[in-house]
Amino acid sequence: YSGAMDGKEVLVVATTTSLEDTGLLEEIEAAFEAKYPNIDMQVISGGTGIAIEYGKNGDVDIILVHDKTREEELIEDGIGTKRNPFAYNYFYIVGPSSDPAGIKGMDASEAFEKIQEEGEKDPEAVEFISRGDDSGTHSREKKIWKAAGLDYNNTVQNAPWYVESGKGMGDTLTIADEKQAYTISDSGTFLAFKDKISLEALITESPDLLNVYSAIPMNPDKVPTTNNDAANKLVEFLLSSEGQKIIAEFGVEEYGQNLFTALNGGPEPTALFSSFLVGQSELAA
Amino acid sequence: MYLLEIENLNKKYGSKTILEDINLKVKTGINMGLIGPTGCGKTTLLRLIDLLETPSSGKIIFEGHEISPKKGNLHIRRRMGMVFQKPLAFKGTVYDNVAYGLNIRGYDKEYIQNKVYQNLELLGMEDYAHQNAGSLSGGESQRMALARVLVTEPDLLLLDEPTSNLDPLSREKIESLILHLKKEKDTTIIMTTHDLIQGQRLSDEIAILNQKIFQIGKPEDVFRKPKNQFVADFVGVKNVIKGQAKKDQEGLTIIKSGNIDIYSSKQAEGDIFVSIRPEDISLSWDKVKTSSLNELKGKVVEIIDDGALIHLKIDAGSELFTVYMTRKSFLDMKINIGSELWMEFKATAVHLFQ
Amino acid sequence: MYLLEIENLNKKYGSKTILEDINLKVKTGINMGLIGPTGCGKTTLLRLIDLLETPSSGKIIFEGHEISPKKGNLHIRRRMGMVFQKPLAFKGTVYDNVAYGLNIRGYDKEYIQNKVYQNLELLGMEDYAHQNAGSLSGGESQRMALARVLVTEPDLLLLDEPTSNLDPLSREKIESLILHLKKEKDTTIIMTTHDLIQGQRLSDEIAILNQKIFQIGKPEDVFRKPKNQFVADFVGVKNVIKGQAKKDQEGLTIIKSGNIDIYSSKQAEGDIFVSIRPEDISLSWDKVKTSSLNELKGKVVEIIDDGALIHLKIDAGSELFTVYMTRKSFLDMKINIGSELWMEFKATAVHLFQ
Amino acid sequence: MLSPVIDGIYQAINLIITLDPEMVEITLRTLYISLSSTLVATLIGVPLGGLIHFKAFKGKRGLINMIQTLYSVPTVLVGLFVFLLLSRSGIFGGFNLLFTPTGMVIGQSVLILPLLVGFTINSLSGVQKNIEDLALSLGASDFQTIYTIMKEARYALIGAIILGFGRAISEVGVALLIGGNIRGFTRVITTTISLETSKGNIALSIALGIILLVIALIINLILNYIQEK
Amino acid sequence: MLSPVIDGIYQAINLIITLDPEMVEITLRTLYISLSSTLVATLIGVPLGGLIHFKAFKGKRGLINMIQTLYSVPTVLVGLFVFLLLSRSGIFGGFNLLFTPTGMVIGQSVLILPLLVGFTINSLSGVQKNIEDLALSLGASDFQTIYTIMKEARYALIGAIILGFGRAISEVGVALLIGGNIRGFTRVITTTISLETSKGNIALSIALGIILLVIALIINLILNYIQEK
Ligand SMILES: Nc1ncnc2c1ncn2[C@@H]1O[C@H](COP(=O)(O)OP(=O)(O)OP(=O)(O)O)[C@@H](O)[C@H]1O
Ligand SMILES: Nc1ncnc2c1ncn2[C@@H]1O[C@H](COP(=O)(O)OP(=O)(O)OP(=O)(O)O)[C@@H](O)[C@H]1O
Ligand SMILES: [Mg+2]
Ligand SMILES: [Mg+2]
Repeated sequence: YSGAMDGKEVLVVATTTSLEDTGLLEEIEAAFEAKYPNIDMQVISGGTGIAIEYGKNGDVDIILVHDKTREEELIEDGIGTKRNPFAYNYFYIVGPSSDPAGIKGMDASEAFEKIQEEGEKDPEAVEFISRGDDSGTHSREKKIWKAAGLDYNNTVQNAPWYVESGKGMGDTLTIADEKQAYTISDSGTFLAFKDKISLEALITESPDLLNVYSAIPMNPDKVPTTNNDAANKLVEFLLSSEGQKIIAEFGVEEYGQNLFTALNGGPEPTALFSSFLVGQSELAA
Repeated sequence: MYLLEIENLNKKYGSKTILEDINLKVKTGINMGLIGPTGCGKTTLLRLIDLLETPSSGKIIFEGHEISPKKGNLHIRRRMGMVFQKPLAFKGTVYDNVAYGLNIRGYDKEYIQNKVYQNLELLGMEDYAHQNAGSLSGGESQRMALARVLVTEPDLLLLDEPTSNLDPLSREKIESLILHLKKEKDTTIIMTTHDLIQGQRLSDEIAILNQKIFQIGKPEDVFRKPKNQFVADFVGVKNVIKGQAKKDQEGLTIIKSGNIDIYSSKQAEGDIFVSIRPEDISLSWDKVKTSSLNELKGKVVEIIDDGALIHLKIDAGSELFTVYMTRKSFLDMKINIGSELWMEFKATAVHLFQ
Repeated sequence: MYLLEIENLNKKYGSKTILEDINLKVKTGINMGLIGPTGCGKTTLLRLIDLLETPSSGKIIFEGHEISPKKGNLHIRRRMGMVFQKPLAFKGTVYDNVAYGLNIRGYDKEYIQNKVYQNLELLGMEDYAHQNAGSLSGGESQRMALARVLVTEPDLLLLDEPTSNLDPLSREKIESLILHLKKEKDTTIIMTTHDLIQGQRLSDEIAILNQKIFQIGKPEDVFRKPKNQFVADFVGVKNVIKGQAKKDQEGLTIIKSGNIDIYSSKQAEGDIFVSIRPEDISLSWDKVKTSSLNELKGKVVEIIDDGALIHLKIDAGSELFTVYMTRKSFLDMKINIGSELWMEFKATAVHLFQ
Repeated sequence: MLSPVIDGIYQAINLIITLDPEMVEITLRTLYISLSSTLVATLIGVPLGGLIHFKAFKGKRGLINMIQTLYSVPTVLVGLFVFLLLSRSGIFGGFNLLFTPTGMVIGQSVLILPLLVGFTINSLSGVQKNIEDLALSLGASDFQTIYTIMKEARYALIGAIILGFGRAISEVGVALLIGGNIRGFTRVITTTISLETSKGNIALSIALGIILLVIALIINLILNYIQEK
Repeated sequence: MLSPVIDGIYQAINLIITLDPEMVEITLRTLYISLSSTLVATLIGVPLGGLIHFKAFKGKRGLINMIQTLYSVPTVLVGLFVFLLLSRSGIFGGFNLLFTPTGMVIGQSVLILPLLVGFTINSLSGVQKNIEDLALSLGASDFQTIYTIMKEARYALIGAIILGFGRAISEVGVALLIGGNIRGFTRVITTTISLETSKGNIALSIALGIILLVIALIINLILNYIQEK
C-alpha cells in the first residue's frame, strides 16, 4: 500500500457526520498532523452504514462511529480490529419549547411513551421526526422505542404522528423545527444548531441517552490495503492525554460548554438501561 | 385607385444604401415588372412591401393607409403573398407546405384539401403532395412556393424571380398562369425577373431599378425608348451611339457621330444618344432606292448563330453596328465574314435619349 | 481520352426512379450541357458525379478509375468542383467562403489572399469580400459560389444552373468566363441550364435528360434535328406535324397530314414527324413564283410581339403554323389578324424525325 | 468488485416484478413530481425563451449569459432559496408548502427553468431566419409564427424538455431540502437512493437508480414519439 | 425571512474581497475539477456525438434515446458506480483514485458525457444537410467536413459545453462519493455547501453558492467570447 502524496503517508478516516459537523475532527486532525508531519489525515464523513461499507472495501483505514451494536458485529466479522471508545456525550430529546406532549423531566423511554400517547390523540399537535436512516442516532432511537414497550415496526413506524426524514441530523433538526416537532439528536449537533432553531433540549441526561464514540481500525488481515500503522497511531493519539484534552475542551469557547466528554483513560461508561431488557450485545459489553 | 403607393422610400443596411428615394404607384389589377442588375435592391423592395423589412425612411401605403412592419398589420399581410427567390420550405410534405396559409387562417379541413389539390394541379404538382418538401428539385420548389401562396388568393402578389429555375415549358405554363390571375382574379402583381423578354411579355408597367428607379413605364417604352444610358445598356439596347444633334430640314434631326450621320424623325439638339434596334436594320449588297433615309456602308466582322436569328456585327468606321436577320435571308444573301453591305433604316426607327 | 465515363447508372429514391440507365462519356476540355424539364434528374446526376450521392447501380469512372462516395476518394474530389443550384454559404464573410477550399488544402495565407481576391475580381465581387455571405442577393450568392469553386482550379467543374439568378449583363460575363475557362485552362465542364440559348452557346455537346438520356450530340443537331418527339417538344421545335411519308419523284419525300402535303428533301417512309423552323417560313400576300417547293395558304389567327420578333400563328386547315418575322417586314406587309397569306418553305427546311 | 451492480440489477428486476408497494408508491410520486415540474417549467420556459429569442432588445446577450450561468446553479442552492421562501418564517410560509410534493414541484420548476429557457433559445436559433419570413409572409400572426418556428425546432425543443425532465427526476438537493424525504409523503427515488447509500445499501441504491433510468427511458420514448408525429 | 440571502450576499462579498485562503483553495480546486471534467467529456463527447450524427447505422435512433435517458441519471448513481470501480476492492482499485481529485474528474466526466454527446448530436442536427455537401464538394476530408459543421454549429455546441460545465460544477453526488469531501484535498464548493447546510449555516451556504455562480458566469463569458470569435 502506498497512498503517498507529497511523500506523505495517507490515513483515510471515515466518520459519522456528528464528529465532522461539530468541527471536532478538524481540531484533532490539525493536532495529529502536527505530531505526525509524515501522515496526511483525510476525513470522510457520512452515515454509519456507508462508513462501514468504506471500511469493508478497504477504502478507509479507520472508522469513528457511535453504534455499538454494529461496531461489535464488525469486530466479530474480523473486519475491525478493536473498539476504542474515546469520547461520549448524550443524546438529547428535543422539541418545541411549548412541549405539547409535556415530556420535560421524564426519562427517555417515558418521554417516548408519552409522545406516542399524545401523538395518537392529536397528530397535528404532537409529531416526532425520526432520521430513519439506520444511523447510530436512529439505532438508539429504535432502542428507546423498544424500551418504552412499543413495537417499532408496527405501532410506531406507520403512525401518523411519526415522520421519517431519511436525512442527516442537521436536516432532521431543521425539519423538526419547521414542523415544531420532537426529535432525538446527538448533543454536539444540537448545540451547534441551537442558535438557528427554536427547539429546546427537553431531556438531556437520561442514562439510556448515553452516546459513546469509538475508533475502529480496519483489520489488515481482512482488508489488506489498509494503512493499519497510521490507524493505530490515530487511536493512540485519540486516547493520549493530548487527544483527550482536545476532546474535553472542544466547544467550550464557542458554545459555552463542552460537546464531548473525554474518557481520560477511564472505562467505557455503560448505559444504565434500568427499566427494560437490553439487547444481547448491549449486555455483553 | 392605387392599391399600393410607395413614397420616398429609403433602405440602408448599416451605412450601405440599398434603396434610395423610391416612388412607385401600383394600380389594382396591374402587373408591375421590376428589373435591374443583381444586387440592385429588387428583393429588398419586395420584402419592404411585404412588411418583412423596416424602411429606413419613407412610406408604404396600401389602399390609402400607411402600413409598417409593426403590430396590427395582420389583415394587410393576409392580403399579400410573396414567392421568395431562394427556395424555402417548412419541414413536412408538399401538402403541409401548401396548406399552411389556409391552416393559419382557420379554414376547415375539407376546404383546405380541395383548395390545396386544386392549386397543386394548376402547377402540375399533384403527384408530389406527399413528398418531403425539402427533397424537391429547384423547379419543383418554385412551383410549390407558387401554389403555397396562390391558395391564399392574395390581392397583391409579390413574385421574386418566380421562373428562374424552370425549364422553358414550365416557364410558359407559369407565365400563362400569371396572366390568367391578372385577368380573371384581378390580382395585382409585382414581379422581379432577369428574363427581359418575360418582363416585357407579362408586365403592364416596368420599373428599371438600380438603387433608384431609373425609368418606369410601359414595356415598349422602357425597352424601346430608354430614358438614359443605364436603362439602354441594361435592357440590351444595341447600336447606342453618342453624337451631336442638330435640326435638319423637314422636321428631321441629324445626328453626327464620327464619320456617320444619322437622321431621326424626333426632335433634339446638342449631345445625345441614338439607338437603332438591330432588327430594324435591313441589309443589301447594293445601295438601293428606298424610303429609308439612313444608309450606311459597313463590313461584316462577326457572325453569331443565336438559334432563332443570325446576329451580325458590322463595322461602319467609327461605329460597330449589330444587325439581326433570319437564317433564311442570311443564307439567301450568301453573307460571310468580310462581306461589304449597305445598312438601311428608317428615320422613325432612330430612337433618341439623354 | 475521357475524363469522365458513366456506365449504366441508375438512381432511385425509395421506389421512385430518378435516373435510369445513364451512359455518358465526357472528353477532357469539353463543355457538356445538361438540359431537361424540372425534376428530370439533372441535379441528381451532378451530385452523383460529385460523389455526394450513392448510385443505386452503375459505374462512374474518372480518368479510367471507378470512383464512389466511399472512403479514399479525397484526391478525386479535390479535382472536382460544383456550384449548387440552391444558394449555399458557410457562416462568415464572402472572403471566408471563397477561401474555404484553399484553407482546407493547406495553402499559405498569402497565396490564399491573392487567389481569393483575384477570383472575386474576376466575378465583380471584390467589394463584397467582407460582407456577411448570408446577406448577399440571389445573383451575388451565385457569383460568390462560382468564385468559391474557381479558386480551387478544378479539372472537372459541375455547374448547376449557374446563371439562373443573374441579370443579362452579369450572365454574359459569366458565360465568357466559362468559355475562357474551357479554352485557357482546359477545364472540363458539365453544366445544367434552363436557358436553351445559353446551352447552345456554351456547350460542345448537349444531353437531353428526362430520367433517361433522350438525345446526346452537338447543339445544332439536338436543337435542329431532334431524334424524338420528347426532344422536339422540349427544345421548342415548332411546327411539328405528324404524317405519313411516301417516296416522291426526284429523291423527294412527300408527307401527307390532313389536307396538307409537305415535301422534304430527306428520305423516309411511313409514320413520321415533320418540323419546320418558324423563321424558315416566308410569307407573302400572293402566291409567288419561287424555288420553295412548299406553299400553303393560311389565315393569321394570333399576333404576338416578342420584342425581338413578331410571332404569328397561321391556321392552314388541319394544322396551326408558327411563323417568325421581323417587325419591319411585319409593318411593311401590313399584316393583321385575319390576313390570308401564303407560307413558303424549302424542302431542305423540312426536318423529319420519329 | 462490481457484484453490487449485478446484485442491484437483480434487485431492480425483483422490485419491478413483485411490484413492491413502497417502490410503486415512490415511483409514482417521483413521476408525478418530476413530470409536473417539467410541465410547469416548459409552459413558462418555452414561451419565455421564445420571447427572448424573437425580441431584439438591449442586453439580450447579457441576459442569455445570465441564463446560461444558471445552468450551474447547485440544486442545494435552489433548495435553500426556495426553502427560505416556503419556510414558516418565509414570504410564502402561510401556504404550508414546505415538506410537501407541491413545494418540491415549485423547487424543481425553479431549478430547471433556466435550462428550458436557455435551450429553447438555442433550439430556435437553429431555425433559419427565413422560415420566420416565410410564415409571416403567408399571413401568420406573431403567435402563429412563433408556433411555426417552434414546430420547425421541435427536435431540439424536445431535447431541451428531455433535459429538463432528466434534471428534475435526477436531482436530489431540492427534493431533500424542500421535500424533506419524508417517508410515505415526499420520498422520491433519488432521496431514497441517498438514504440507502448513507445506510451503505449500495446494491439497493443501484437497483433504485436502474428503476429511475427505466422510467426516464419510457418518458423519453414517449416524448420522442410525440416529436416524430 | 430572506435575511439569510442578504446575509449570504454580504458574506459572499466579504469572502471574495478578503480572499479567504480556504475559500480560494476550494474555489481553485472546484475550477480545476469541473474544468478538467468538462474538457475530458468534451474531448470524448463531441467527437463521439459527431460520429453518431454522421454515421448512418441501425439502431441509431435507439442509441440516441439511450443517451438522452442518461440525462436522467442521478449523480449519486454515477457516484456509486464509479465508486465501485475505483474502490480499492474494485477493478481500478490499484490506481488509488478513490477520494482523490482525479477520481472526481473521472466521475464527473462520466456524469456529463451523455449530455455532451446528446447535445452535440442536437447541435449538429441544426446544421443544414447542405452544408455538409458544400464542404465535401469543396474538397474537405471527412475530418475537415465534421470540423466545418461543428464550426457552423458552434453557438449550440458552446451551449452544450456550458451545460456540461454547469452540471459538473454544480453536482454534489459524485463529488461526495468519489471525493469524500476531504478538507484540503477533495473539498469543492458544492460539497462545502452541503456540509454547511447540514451544519445549518444557511447564509454561508448561500454565500458559497453565489461565489460558484460568479465563477460560472466568468467561465461562460469566456466560452461565449470564444464562440463569437
Ligand atoms: N444585411 C446586409 N448587409 C449589407 N448588405 C446587404 C444586407 N442585406 C442585403 N444587402 C445588400 O443589399 C443589396 C440588395 O440586395 P437584394 O437582395 O435586394 O438584391 P436583388 O436586386 O434582389 O439582387 P438579385 O437579382 O441578385 O437577387 C445587395 O447588394 C446585398 O448584398
Ligand atoms: N429524397 C427524395 N425522395 C423522393 N424524391 C426525390 C428525393 N430527392 C429528389 N427527389 C426527386 O428527384 C427528382 C429529380 O430531382 P433533381 O433535383 O435531380 O431534378 P432537376 O433535374 O435538377 O430539376 P430542376 O431543374 O427543377 O432543378 C425530382 O422529381 C425530385 O422531386
Ligand atoms: Mg433578389
Ligand atoms: Mg436541379
